[in-house]
Amino acid sequence: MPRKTIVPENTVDELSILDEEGRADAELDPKMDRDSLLKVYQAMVKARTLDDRMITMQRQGQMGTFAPGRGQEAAQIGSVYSLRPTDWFAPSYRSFGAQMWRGWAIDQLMMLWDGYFEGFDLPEGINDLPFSIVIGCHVPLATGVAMAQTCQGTDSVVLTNFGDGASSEGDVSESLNFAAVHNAPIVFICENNGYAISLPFEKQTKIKSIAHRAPAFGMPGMRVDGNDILAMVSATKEAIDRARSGGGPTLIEAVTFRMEMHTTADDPTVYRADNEVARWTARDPISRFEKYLLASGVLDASIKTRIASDVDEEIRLGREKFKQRAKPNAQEVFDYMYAADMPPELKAQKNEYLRKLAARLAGKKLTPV
Amino acid sequence: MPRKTIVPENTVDELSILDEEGRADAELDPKMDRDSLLKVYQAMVKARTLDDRMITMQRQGQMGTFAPGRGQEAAQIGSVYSLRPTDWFAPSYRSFGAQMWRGWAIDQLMMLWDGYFEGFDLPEGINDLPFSIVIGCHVPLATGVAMAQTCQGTDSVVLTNFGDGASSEGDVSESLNFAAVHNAPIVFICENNGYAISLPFEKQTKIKSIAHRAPAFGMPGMRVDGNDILAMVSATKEAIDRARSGGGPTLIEAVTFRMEMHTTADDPTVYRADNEVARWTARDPISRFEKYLLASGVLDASIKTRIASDVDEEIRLGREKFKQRAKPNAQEVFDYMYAADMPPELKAQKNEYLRKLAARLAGKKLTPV
Amino acid sequence: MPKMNMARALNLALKQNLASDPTVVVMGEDVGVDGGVFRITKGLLEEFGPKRVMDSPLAEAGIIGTAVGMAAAGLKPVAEIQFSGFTYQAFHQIEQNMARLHNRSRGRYKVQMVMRAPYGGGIRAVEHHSESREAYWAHTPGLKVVIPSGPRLARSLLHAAIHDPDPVIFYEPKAIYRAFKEEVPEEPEAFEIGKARVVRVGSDITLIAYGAMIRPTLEAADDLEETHGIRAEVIDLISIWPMDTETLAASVSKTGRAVVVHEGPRSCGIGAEVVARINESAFAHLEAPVARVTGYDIHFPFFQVERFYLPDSEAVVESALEAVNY
Amino acid sequence: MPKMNMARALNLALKQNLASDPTVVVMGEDVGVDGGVFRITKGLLEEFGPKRVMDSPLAEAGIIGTAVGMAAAGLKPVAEIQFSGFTYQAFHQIEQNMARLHNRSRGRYKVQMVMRAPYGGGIRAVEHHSESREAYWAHTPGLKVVIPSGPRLARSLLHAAIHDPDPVIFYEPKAIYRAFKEEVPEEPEAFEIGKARVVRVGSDITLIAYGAMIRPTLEAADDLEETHGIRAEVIDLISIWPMDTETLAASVSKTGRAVVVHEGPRSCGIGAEVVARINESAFAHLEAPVARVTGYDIHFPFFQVERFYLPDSEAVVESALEAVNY
Ligand SMILES: Cc1ncc(C[n+]2csc(CCOP(=O)(O)OP(=O)(O)O)c2C)c(N)n1
Ligand SMILES: Cc1ncc(C[n+]2csc(CCOP(=O)(O)OP(=O)(O)O)c2C)c(N)n1
Ligand SMILES: [Mg+2]
Ligand SMILES: [Mg+2]
Repeated sequence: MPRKTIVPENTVDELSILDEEGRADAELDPKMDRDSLLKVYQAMVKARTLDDRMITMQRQGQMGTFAPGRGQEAAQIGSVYSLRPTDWFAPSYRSFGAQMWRGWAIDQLMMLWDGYFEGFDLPEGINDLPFSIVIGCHVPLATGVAMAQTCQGTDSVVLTNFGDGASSEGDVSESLNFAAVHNAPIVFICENNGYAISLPFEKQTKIKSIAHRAPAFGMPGMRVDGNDILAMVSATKEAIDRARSGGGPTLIEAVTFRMEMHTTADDPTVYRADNEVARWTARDPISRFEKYLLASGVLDASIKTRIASDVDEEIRLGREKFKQRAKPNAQEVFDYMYAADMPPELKAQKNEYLRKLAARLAGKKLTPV
Repeated sequence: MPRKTIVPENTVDELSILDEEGRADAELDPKMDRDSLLKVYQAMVKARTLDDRMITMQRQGQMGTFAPGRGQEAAQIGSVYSLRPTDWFAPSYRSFGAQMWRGWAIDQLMMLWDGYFEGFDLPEGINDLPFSIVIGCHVPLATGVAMAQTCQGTDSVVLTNFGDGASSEGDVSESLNFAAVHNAPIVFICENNGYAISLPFEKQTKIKSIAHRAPAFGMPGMRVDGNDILAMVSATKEAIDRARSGGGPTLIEAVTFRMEMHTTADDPTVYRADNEVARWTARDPISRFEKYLLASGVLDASIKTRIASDVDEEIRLGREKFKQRAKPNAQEVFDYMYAADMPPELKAQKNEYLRKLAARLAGKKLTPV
Repeated sequence: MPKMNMARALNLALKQNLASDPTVVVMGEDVGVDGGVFRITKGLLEEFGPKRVMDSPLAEAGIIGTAVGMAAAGLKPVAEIQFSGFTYQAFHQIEQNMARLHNRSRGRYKVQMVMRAPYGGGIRAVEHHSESREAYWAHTPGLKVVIPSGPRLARSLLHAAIHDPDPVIFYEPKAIYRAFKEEVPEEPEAFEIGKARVVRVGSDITLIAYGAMIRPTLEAADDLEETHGIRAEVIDLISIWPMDTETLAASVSKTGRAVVVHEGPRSCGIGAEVVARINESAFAHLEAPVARVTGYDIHFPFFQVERFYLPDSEAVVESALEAVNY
Repeated sequence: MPKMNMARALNLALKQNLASDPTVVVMGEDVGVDGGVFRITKGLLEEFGPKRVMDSPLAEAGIIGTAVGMAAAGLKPVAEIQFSGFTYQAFHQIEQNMARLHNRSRGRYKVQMVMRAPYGGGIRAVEHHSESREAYWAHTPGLKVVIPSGPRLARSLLHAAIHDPDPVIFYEPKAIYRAFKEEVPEEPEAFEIGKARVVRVGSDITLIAYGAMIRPTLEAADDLEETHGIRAEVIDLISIWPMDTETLAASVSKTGRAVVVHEGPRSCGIGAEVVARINESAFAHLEAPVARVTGYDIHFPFFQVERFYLPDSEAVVESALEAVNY
């Protein structure tokens, strides 16, 4: 009868494997094979290099506003590492690295961020959703995909990522609840990069870790060092395996840092101090991983150079391809509106539009019909 | 570095004071004075009697569809017991008992549930919000009122109640987060009555207690026996005092049971077994309290009879008044739309409406203008 | 043919589609054990089990968002929102995912789903339970919006909506769930979404309505004929978007006059769109302004006075006479 | 008078109202330290402190819901939604509380608040960032909806919105935040919400627009005059609801012809309402169908092609010529 403290059924574990010097906890090290390690490393380097390249392009007027992922490479690639192609990935917009891992081509991503609708031609052979820029709104969708796997009796799982800011949206809470109630095979990854545009995490919520939301909705939670690729791989694999074997959803908080501006339209010096960025530079996910790889002999200076130049070449080719493809295609704005035949009024509007478009493209004045 | 379990800053306490035989935990008993005890008892009896009366009225076609509160009297009256008139109460729709405690007249409540807009004439002298039937949507509003208290430097607090079903709505999660971030003086009471219409709590969410949401958003939580008036008074007082003294929000889960149909339009036998209702009858908040009061000598058979007849008389009078007032007033449907002068097009619409109304009321055909 | 009310007809459409297509699923608040607060999903859980008929937690954005996800994964969800007044909780999911995912994915993911919701006044319900805001959806690209006016149509229209490869908003005029019966054939009937129906032929004026407003509109047509010798053509719009402009234009080109009737607020309502389309497609034939008999730009009143508020046959007759005598 | 762009003018209106009325508060995502993603709230946090200028968590329903609560408690919140495409997240709070609390409480609680949001295309933004859905709000009883078309008007209109005792939706045409400057007097100017403005007098046709569309519409009027000798009257609607029917009717009664221009989707858009009102109030004077030059019933295209999509002066000229030659 008296007063006593009660705890929820699920707990939250904190996980970190690599320290800042690149030393791994021997027991927890997932002991990935050499090829896998190098593949992951290369993917991380590629994500960062592409970021840098696109910022430059944006500054030169060759790219639209976009959201760089610098600092979040481990969180992202670690997340999708253990997914099968037939699994589903429902990314947020800041997911370059993860998308490339899943098979999105560089030119495709460039098309997307430079405002070409063709950028959303989804890669064949994988089940990825196109991202929406609307914060949190893809999370119920991902949950529905997962619920459908149960209805359909597949063993596919869904993984979705979103930001610390997104965690405040009702959509995310509703999804955690739906997923738990339906025991849906889904992994929620909150990439807590410390900021939602200008709002620091401390003002986004009063709690110390978004992972604490997990037991509040009925699933295990993990707070993972998101700049530690080994921890990200381990944690996500555990969650994916659990989901696949009928164990239901997991919420993982990947603690990381947005080292760049929010988007290229943003000036972070207005709202955060340089020393905060510097502090996180010491925890850089790539250099930590590099130290680990160097120490274990998987990486050496020459491999590193080769990877860097392979990545450069890949991006150069991607950019070439992008440049070739980057022709505004104003004809198609009515396409894909409906899967069924276009209703008559929309056909009429399309004709109206195409007629005007033709005149505009020809530099002619419109003449009344 | 290794893996370890982490816990949130805030904890959840479970509280119960009265057992089913009406015996109180001596240490936890809030030791209310005799007058207060009787006042609370009478309010609980009044709530239940009004419920019964209105169900009968509804069955006789004298009342609209409404949501009875039988079984939740302790949760409701215990919640508002420690509020000051200048505090704010933002009720859900199933809050008869609490509303009467706050000063809502019986005829007023009857007007409201019988579809008269006048039913929302708010009582003077207290800061209550009119409830909205939309689940959860009043909770951000209550949170905003609380945030305003901080901006304005008052020492008023806000209390809002909502159901177990409401806890699934994004609005509620968003509100918990806003309240915690802004350290708003608010008490959230989730009256977990086991059902949201037909959906049992076990299908609403996978967690055992809604109170576990509290630490997930950064506030203390309590799981309280909602059929135990002493526990409800104690828990709410503690939360109200904390809020008033700058300690921020609290989430209380009042564990109770909806002993009647969801609304008079609902047939609960479709979805729940009689023995579940019987189990909860044994935990009836009024009979438990009665046993306590009888044992402590505060109540005896004659006082009980007097209270019952006082309540009957009060309800009889309220119903008389309601019958007198219950005249459809179709004239006013355009009123209160805007605080400023009605815009011309709305005036024109109002004239159109009034002209048609006059013809209808006079039983005449409309004639073109 | 068995006679049944609209509630039963809708239930039949759901049952037959669940039976014939294993990818059809039904979800929403209280749709399972309870069979829905209006009993439209009655018996479905028992017959098809909890993987096909899912009781959802109380969260409309969650319901629509997860339904879109299910559709992306190849299911055909029929999601119920308990009252149309609560679709706003899901507005963002409707606009940002339901209406867009097919487009955003450049055709990769179809959103073959239906959002059902009862709408409209007339059942003495509390605040938020009597609204008609179909215009929100007609203004939202990517959706289709349909509304039946009786049992037989309801069955074929819901059948068509479930079979439509695009997301369909299916609003059910709750006032007539059980108001009358019609013969409904056992076998599903086809219906082409996008087509209006001339439900009464006339030559003097065109009356345009849909949903529960069809009945007062037909009454008005009777009255116009009997009392005033005016022969009104009545069009049941059925498909709110796409809207069958052709049928509207053909009728008004013939009659030269029109009245449009709906329950929802007047400003930017369906009536405005009907007026605009008639203006665009039959201007030369118009002999009087197209009149709107609609709800007003105010909140739906509390139920004691709703009968004074809702458009009735008298109001339609009045506007029609004004148009004829213009 | 200092010259300033619309962004600065809006900032000035906020600053002056925060200074003159201690109950005015500003809230929203990134409105504090960052000064807003469009810098409309720049410097306000520094000047008025965190109790008056509040950075909100990322949750639009939370922002609008708590703002309504603050209004009920006597504050006058000016809530920013970062882009109008995210107002849908708050749709239910807008419809169910912001638009209704005054009514629901029978006048006890005023909802004196403003919801500001940038809307419309033209800045090469990503999906969801270019929409114009003011019609949703015009169809929602209980709100007022206003849209400025330039710096000086923006300042007076925002001032009026903050002073209005009712909830006001204030949409800011983001394409012209910094597109041009105007002289804006230091002292606040009054503006009566509900009034349209004749911004160019003409006799042959009425062109009706608002927001960013005023500029191409004025260009069209120039072109019509210079190239075709047609004298167009241009009306800046400004107040979307209430809508100044009187000014529209007076103009069209004179000119007999009209074109309405907006960015949002055509079906059930503001254009439909304008057509309906002209039809109702000036039918006898109409010599041609009222034309709509609007966005189409599709999602706003990705930015590489938005310039082909948005209504331009050419399209207005074309429709005007069609009307004149009807
Ligand atoms: C519903 C919604 N509200 C606001 C925005 C504007 N916005 C874009 S990104 C962003 C911050 C997102 O923060 P977070 O979720 O932490 O993700 P991050 O950008 O850090 O990856 C905001 C507010 C949006 N896109 N969608
Ligand atoms: C947003 C919304 N969705 C659905 C409904 C329909 N509805 C009315 S009451 C109710 C169940 C509410 O359950 P709970 O929150 O537990 O409160 P209780 O009725 O048990 O007091 C539902 C689904 C509603 N009123 N509002
Ligand atoms: Mg972030
Ligand atoms: Mg309940």
